[in-house]
Amino acid sequence: MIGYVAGRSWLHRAHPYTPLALAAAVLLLSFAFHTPVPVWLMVAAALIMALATGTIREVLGPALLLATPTWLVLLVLHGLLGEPPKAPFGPFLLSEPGVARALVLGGRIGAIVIAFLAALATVSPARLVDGMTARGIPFGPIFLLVSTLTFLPRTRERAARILEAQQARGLRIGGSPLARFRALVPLVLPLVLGALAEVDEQVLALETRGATSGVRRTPLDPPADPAGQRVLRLGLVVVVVVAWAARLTNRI
Amino acid sequence: MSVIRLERAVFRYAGRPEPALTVERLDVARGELVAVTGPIGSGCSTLLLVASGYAPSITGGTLEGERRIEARRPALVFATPWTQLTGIAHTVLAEVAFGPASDGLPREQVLAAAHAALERLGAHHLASRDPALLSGGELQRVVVAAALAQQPDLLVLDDPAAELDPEAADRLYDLLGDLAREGRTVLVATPDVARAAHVATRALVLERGRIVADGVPASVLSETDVARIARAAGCPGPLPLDVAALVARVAEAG
Amino acid sequence: MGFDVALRGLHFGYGSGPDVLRGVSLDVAAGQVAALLGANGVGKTTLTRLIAGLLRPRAGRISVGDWDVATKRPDEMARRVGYAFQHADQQLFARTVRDDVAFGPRSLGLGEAGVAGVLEELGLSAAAGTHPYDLPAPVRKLVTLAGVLAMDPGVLVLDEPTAGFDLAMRDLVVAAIARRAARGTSVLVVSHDLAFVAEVAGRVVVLRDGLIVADESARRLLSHTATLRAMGLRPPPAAAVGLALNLAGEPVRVAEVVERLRGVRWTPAP
Amino acid sequence: MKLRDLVVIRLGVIINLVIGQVVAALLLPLFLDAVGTILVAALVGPWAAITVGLVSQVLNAVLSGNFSWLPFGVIQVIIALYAWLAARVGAFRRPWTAAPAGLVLGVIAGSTAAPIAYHLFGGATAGGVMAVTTALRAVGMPLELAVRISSVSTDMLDKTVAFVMVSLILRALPNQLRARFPAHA
Repeated sequence: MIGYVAGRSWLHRAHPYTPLALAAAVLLLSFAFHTPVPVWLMVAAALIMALATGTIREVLGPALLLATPTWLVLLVLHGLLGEPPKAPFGPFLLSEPGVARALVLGGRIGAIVIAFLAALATVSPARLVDGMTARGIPFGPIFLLVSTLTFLPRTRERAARILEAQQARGLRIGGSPLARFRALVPLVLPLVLGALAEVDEQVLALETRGATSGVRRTPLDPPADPAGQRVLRLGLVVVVVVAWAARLTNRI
Repeated sequence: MSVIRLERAVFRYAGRPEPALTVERLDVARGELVAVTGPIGSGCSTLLLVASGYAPSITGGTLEGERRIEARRPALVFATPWTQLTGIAHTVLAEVAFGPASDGLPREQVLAAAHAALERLGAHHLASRDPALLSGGELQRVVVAAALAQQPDLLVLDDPAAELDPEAADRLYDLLGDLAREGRTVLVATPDVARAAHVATRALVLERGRIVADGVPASVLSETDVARIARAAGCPGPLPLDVAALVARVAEAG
Repeated sequence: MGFDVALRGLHFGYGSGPDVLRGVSLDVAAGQVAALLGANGVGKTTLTRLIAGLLRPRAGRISVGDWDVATKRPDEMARRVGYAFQHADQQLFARTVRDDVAFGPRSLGLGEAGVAGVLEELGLSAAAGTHPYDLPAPVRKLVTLAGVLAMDPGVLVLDEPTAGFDLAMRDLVVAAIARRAARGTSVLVVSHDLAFVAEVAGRVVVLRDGLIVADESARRLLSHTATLRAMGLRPPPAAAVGLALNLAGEPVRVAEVVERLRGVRWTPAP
Repeated sequence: MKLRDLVVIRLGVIINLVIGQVVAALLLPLFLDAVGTILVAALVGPWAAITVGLVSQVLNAVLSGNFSWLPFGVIQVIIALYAWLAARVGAFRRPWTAAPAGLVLGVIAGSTAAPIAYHLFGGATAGGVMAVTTALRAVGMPLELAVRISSVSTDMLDKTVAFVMVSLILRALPNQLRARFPAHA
């Protein structure tokens, strides 16, 4: 995860929905196209987006880390082991339809990964919460998407503490496969039971602070959403709908 | 005019047949600071939840008898501050502002309430920090500030100093005294009898889910180190609870 | 039976961060009870985790008896070092208190002969068949201490063992530690609770800025108001009574003060 | 949706996301990334469990950066519904009834995942599955079958262990907690 990277680009200053809409459009269009050229145009679009946000350096490394293993497997599965006709490529014989398919599949993954990493790098979680709150999104969805992520580090820390605590009680981490399966019990059960035991306190804390007040929550610093960006997002919806209509009617 | 009134109240948790709390009668008036004490497991926490109206509505279980609470949304603070974060705030300021923001107050009022609450806890320097990265002690102060930001008439705290170092714990209890003097009603349960006794206007002692003593702290409390010394050294009751009180009772050194 | 614990020139830091401990040397002899004090975040818990073999030092050496901690896995260390975590109630998982307390001895192949005795000692016999999560959090914490004691370790390392406890529960912990120290167990406790420290420890070690800045008898340090104030602490109640009444011999424990107050005449309550 | 359900759903998602850390520490060939979904299905019900599954899928994408796996969210829905039905017929009461129920889910989930993995990703998905697929393809098996076999076999072990874990968790619930989940009691 690269997460938010502070910056001053246009997309950093945009309403948080805008970069997310761009990334979503790249995802939906990538799945709509099924030939190499338009798919790799999507990769180019994602790269331009990353360049525009000024986070290309932070994005490209993790993107390659995610995509490269997949690309290699695609090359082996479809290129080397693919259907004939095959053509020589250096010392290898590569399947022609297989390579075309690998380019489509690999391009999709590249485009999606780059676009979303760039979007995540430009959307500050705090602004996203304020943006959603200002839009009147209810507490539930915001809570599930955001509070889960903020609770994660503490829970990971707790899992690590439990691992240490059980080792300090003589539990060996290692040994035979059976022993390792059995060790799941003293490691997983305390994590789950401890979390369940805290549910009531968490509910009380939210309830007493008005999470269910039913009133529209006041955003502390609502991001501006100029008309131009709303038009842009609407335009993206139209493009995606048109592309999928064309795809489903076999026109592309 | 009482803020809390319980009469013949019996509370049971789901899955446990025996009552966790049985109260013949309890009246708590506006501006009282009540220390709720007793051996661990004697029902202090349960009393707090019943007296603030959140048991059984949130905790499950059943309540029989009469209960009247004259307070708008009582605030709660527990010993485990990490369970009390909303998780949707990325700064301490936003965390503390959650309560007033949930009421839909205008932005300026929300921020003013949050800043004022942090100020009272001496936690203003934490305002722009990420709550997920605070230490237990810092978090505890933030959670109390979040409760105060709602400007509650009734504040209920369960061992609120568990994560604090001794100095910060002293300051928290002094703050509770101030809040009561401002006319807020405060209930605090704690095993730290000495600190609670120091600021409370009234103390309840519970045993096995029943109130066995109710009065001014000096007359009903006896489970502090100083009181133990006095008792063992033959001091007649009511026992002094802190060092100054003990010194005042020594007529003549042996 | 117990082991001498020796720390020599310990340096430790997390990740690539700066040293949290910057050259700590400390000996706790078998049968000795030492308390480790210091402000929040000063590295007390880090130090205890190093002794239990859960962290590895950047430099320096830790030995427990004839064992070099660096050569042992954490589960091997459990045979000699009983380590009670601060938020220990997060490690419970069995369906009864008795079963959870037996987990450590069972893992070490020690059998469960000691379990009932430890439960009795900590006042948990009546709760032995209860589910740990049906008990209040402080009692759960006492259960985890029982789990450590049931492994009968020669070294006890306890991180805030009495936080959230009432006086009666604190008494149980004090008595359990004293009994083991008398049998030769070496004990290191980290605690903010100076009344507990006074009752249990003979020696107090103060950690600041990654170094040991004081290492004195508990009696001296706990009745020295100025030193304690510098750490944001106050003398514990018994020591404070001793100071306020100018009692001889710097008493710091309840029993010591009571002894010196024998013969005092009391005024009736106002 | 009630506040309490939201908090339990968050708990389920967090278990889904964190348990991999424990599995990795033990070097086990498992994901166990649906234990939270299965648990919430048994404790609360199908809607809550489906929400756990879908939110987990989205947050997994956010955390890993790999949003291309979002289509696998449909598997989470199947797991949630199946686990709810399994709980209704009492499959979690004993570990040895939970194990076969989990095995069957592994077949169903693996068979559903296979066409997604084949059509959308050409067989190139997660690490372990991908390795098995490549090996089978290399010995001459048709790709579609290779994807199916690798997908089903990994899921069978994974879901069997996940169901046994949930059964053990439910058996270990203290009375007071058990009473707070009427769907389970």
